[in-house]
Amino acid sequence: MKLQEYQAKSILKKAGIPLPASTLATNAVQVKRIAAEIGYPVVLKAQTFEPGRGKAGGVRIIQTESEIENISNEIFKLVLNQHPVQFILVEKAFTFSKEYYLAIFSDLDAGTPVLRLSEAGGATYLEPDSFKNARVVDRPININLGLQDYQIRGLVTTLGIDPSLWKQLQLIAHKIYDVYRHYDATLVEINSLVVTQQNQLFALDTRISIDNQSLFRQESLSDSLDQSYFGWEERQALKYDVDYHSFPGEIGCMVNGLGLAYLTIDQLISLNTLPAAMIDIHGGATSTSISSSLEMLLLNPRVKAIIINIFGGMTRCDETADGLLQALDKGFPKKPIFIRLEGTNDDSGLDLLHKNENLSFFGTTEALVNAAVGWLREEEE
Amino acid sequence: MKLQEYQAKSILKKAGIPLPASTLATNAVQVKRIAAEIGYPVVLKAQTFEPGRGKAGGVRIIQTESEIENISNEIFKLVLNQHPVQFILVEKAFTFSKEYYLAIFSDLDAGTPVLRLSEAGGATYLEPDSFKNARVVDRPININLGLQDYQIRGLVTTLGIDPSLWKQLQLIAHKIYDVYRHYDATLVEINSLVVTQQNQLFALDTRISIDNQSLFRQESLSDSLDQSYFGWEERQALKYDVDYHSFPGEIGCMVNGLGLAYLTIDQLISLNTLPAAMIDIHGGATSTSISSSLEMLLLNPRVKAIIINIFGGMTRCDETADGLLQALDKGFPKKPIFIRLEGTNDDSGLDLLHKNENLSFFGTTEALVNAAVGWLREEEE
Amino acid sequence: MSILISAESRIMVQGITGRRGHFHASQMLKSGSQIVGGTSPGKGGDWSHEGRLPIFDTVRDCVDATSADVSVIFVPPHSTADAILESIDCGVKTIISITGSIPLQDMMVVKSALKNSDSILVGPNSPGVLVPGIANAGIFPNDIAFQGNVGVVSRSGTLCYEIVDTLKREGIGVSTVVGIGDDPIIGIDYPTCLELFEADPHTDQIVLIGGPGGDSEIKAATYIMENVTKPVIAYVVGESLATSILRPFFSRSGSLSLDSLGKKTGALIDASVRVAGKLSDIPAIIKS
Amino acid sequence: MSILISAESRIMVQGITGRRGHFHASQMLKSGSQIVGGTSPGKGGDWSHEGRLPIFDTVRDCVDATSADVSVIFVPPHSTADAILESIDCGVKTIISITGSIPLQDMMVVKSALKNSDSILVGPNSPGVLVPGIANAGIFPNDIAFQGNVGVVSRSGTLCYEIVDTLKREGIGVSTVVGIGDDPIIGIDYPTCLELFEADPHTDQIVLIGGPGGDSEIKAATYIMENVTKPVIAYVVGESLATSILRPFFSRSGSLSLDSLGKKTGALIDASVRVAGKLSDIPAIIKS
Repeated sequence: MKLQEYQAKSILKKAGIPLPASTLATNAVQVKRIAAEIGYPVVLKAQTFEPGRGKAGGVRIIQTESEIENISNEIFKLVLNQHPVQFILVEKAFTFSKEYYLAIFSDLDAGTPVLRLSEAGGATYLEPDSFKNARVVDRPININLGLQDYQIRGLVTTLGIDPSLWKQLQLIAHKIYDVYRHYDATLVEINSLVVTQQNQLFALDTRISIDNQSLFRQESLSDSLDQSYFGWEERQALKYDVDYHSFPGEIGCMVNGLGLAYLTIDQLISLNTLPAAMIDIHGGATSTSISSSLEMLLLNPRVKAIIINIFGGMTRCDETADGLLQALDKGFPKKPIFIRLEGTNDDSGLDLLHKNENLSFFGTTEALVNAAVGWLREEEE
Repeated sequence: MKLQEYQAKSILKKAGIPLPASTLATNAVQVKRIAAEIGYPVVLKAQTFEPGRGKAGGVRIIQTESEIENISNEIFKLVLNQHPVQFILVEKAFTFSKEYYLAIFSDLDAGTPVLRLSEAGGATYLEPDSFKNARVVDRPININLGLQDYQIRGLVTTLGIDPSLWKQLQLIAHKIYDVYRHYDATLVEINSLVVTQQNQLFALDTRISIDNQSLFRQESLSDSLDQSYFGWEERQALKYDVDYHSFPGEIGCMVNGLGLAYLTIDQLISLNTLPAAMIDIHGGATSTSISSSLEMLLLNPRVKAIIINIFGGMTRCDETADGLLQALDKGFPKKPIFIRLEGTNDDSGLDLLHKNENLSFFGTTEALVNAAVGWLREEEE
Repeated sequence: MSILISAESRIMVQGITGRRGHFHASQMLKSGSQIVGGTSPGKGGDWSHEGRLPIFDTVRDCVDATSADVSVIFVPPHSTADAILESIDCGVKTIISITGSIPLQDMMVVKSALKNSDSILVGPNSPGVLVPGIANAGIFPNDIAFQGNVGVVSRSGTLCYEIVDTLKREGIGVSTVVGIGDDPIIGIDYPTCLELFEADPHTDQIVLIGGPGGDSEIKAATYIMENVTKPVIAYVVGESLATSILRPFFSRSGSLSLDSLGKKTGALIDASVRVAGKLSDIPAIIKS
Repeated sequence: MSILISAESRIMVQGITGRRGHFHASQMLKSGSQIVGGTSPGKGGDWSHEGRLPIFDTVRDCVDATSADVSVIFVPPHSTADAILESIDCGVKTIISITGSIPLQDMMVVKSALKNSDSILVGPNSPGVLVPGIANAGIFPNDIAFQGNVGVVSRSGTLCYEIVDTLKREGIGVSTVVGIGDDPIIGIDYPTCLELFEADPHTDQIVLIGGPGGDSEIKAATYIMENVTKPVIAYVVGESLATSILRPFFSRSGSLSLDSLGKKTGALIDASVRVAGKLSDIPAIIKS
């Protein structure tokens, strides 16, 4: 889960990292008042999860009060990838002599945190290309030992950073590592870390992502999970702990496990067809989450046919059948359902379902997908 | 460094460990007022570092207001090992059904923290005998992994503690481990941890010791270092980072290193003589700390003769000589000084000292100590 | 005859009284696996499964009493790292975490602890290790496979079932099926499994199932090129030509990921691995 | 010929521009030790000791440039653990911490890290390792000893000097002198040193100097009984009969400690170690 810029900054500020003064605003009048408090020049920053904020005109430097309301209103009118801008962060504008990039991120292949320092100020770990042509130094961290001073020294000496900045940089590195650990982050990024004319380090921009699997123990962050930002299906998916993906096709899919999801999509694509939605109920789903998942597909007007592809290990086929019947009994729109149900307790699961007229049964993924696509083709003709 | 009971309790309270209400008092009137606030019965506890507080009458349960002032005054009149009682902790008295001992302590031989749970409520790690006849379970903790839940489960199941108490005990164990780590403790002890009639765990008494070598980074504790409790020599020793020990003899000793301290004492004892004081200046001492150490011996009225036994490795003999001359030039009382100065830069050190008339020089520890004791014997006759 | 577990393995279940742990312990018993007991803190001393399996409070107690050397973990995600560390501390040789979705930093702690131990972790988010006729140490559907000489290793659990089921339909038996798990940070990886299969006299061919995300299939390809002499057949799901069409639609909150087109199949082909275009092509390649 | 360091050892100094590090690096140079460089973060690229020793910012840089395999540490106590961890991370084989009084929990972290490495730590609070004529990797006074066949191991630094000085006066040479350090938590212990001396062809007899506190001398006695064939002579300071007189006077703030009377000498005598009543008795026992 990515945090909004203002959320990330509030966490880093609490951790004692030097940041420019900033306050969140929801309308142009607020923006003007805050700018007056902070003092010009200020930077207005649209708060959004969408990429391309800068190019779209969502980040503007304002020198004088005269232009601020107009520009604020321009920013509030921006719609990025269908999401309107709701908040602007008003921030003190800074002049600086040099900028660096400093981050802790999770290296999933190695299974360790990594400390990165680079001369590519403003880059982001999420876009590897942004480090092109800049010197980058990484240090893996043994999570059981924690970040050590000598590792930070290794970075600053390799990049030839002036010794007068080491102590500050060391302190900031330890603090972002503490934030990384404390908040179960996968990324804590300062981009960029700037050197002011007074030889002070300041964190100009920041980015924090949190491990979704750890949210249960990050109570202080649960409010940050900005659900208003998601559609109904995405909120349902979060609620029932399933994975939901929306695509521009007409067949809704429900599978158990990422592998089956890919396999089903691969088979659809080999027939030049896209799914409308892909729901992964994961291993060991309960009948409630299965029922809710089918409900999402039945209620989705774009979905004309439904593929259910379950190979149960921990997912019990009798429980799956039970969940499916719960949704089917609710009187939602009827749609043809192509189902493959195999694995743990499949006999009793199939017994439960066999009388339902909307369902047709298949033995393999290939047969299942072929039949669904075949039906769709006939409908279209 | 041991903390006083009230200091330890304030740390544990801040860490969220359930403790009976308590407040510190410096006179009988305060005691009475606090007791009224807390509600009877209360326990009055003399605050002292000395052992034998209970036997001396320093811990008293008070049932009613009528007796509290008299008993408070009795406690304030106590003198334990020459230290008068200055503070009383007034604490809510508790009834409980069962008591346990729970602690984290440093196992120096193994080089790990250890979690201990025992049925010997009220025991202390500092007195191994106090665990006799009680079941004790220890678990070494890998400090780089930290305390794990399964280790706590291992303790509670081995002692057969009721599962309804596990969650509370787990939480308290994690919290005292956090205190142990955060404050660089060598011991965090809850003795005893009691089970109330409501099946709640409470920490009735506690003991915390801090690693002296870590005090430099424990700023919040530096006030706790109750210097009023120490004599002038002990405070000087803390200031100049030397080790000071007082004994009932008449020869003051200054050595570099624990080994030489023992060797010198052994040799004195073999001649049926005790030192008056033993100052270990450690390796690499500066001339200032050497000068201050000699000053302590010159000013100590019990010291009739001085032994200086230096075998310099990191301690440079020229620097030692320099420090000694600084003290000798200050016009303090003159005393015969028996010195052995060998090792790094001994030639230049001896050159500096050779003209001083108070000094006589020796080549070995044995010769040095023998001469000093011989002189003392002659004086006494 | 098999890798990771054998006929001598003594299998325990951590979380044996939970809904899933209890059910799958029954399934394992049905499959004839040698289950020796399980843990459920607070219920030590009781028996489960009609008195067939003793319950212990701790892994230490269970190992001491039963000499268990394989543990299958069904405890909830928030206490899985603790359960793994407990088994490592007790010297359990093969630790299989069925539970997935474990906090990433918990897994980093576990990985670091594993390095300094003799234990092997399979998973998390693994379907287990299956040696047909010997043991189903996990959640494989029963009777999904029969004994043979093909070793299977897969990140995805459901694809594990798919391929083994497909092989069975085509009359191909398997030596061992290992689901290494599809969580972002896992224990045993492809190279170690390949090393074990290479050394196993009852494995003649190896099937490797991959998927998008991470670079573990690339590492596998490198390892195969340098160390594996037995024929390897691979199938990488989600890497079909047209997958790139889907890129713009991938959700913020979901866990689907995408690779550069053909990156992994390309590396495997370079390592002389025969790559199946479809999962259902694998039996024919094995027989060829 | 020696243990822990040899004529091939390439010695570096961590903290080479500090007051103590600089002085003792000079002393080491005078003694003919093969010093190859040192570290002082921020001064990398400079030279010290009249241009004889290159300075580096990090141990990694120093090891890469000089192939140093022994490091002698003189940095302040608060950064010593970091310095040791840095050397472990760079694969330095023998790490000697002259600095003492290191926070106890820092040393616990270091001990745990050492277990998972191939490095050996001598100290903290060690006088170093002395191989007369070859290297003085530490702070031993120069010319304190000459080459011979007696190995010396001691917790106390000053007693190390005392005994080696005494041996020299009596014409006895030493193979290696190891000060294992007198901090509460240390790296290499008596048993490991004894094992190395036992295996060293140039060591014929071993002198072990002990003191009060801890139980390391007891462990040494057990190890000697089971593993050491060479004659061992021991002296345990502070364990004379009358020491018990002193018990009531020991200070709260100081670090003197007391053992039960004769506990350690008793254990050593049981292990057939010849125990000297006085330090000055040792040469006669060696010669007997």
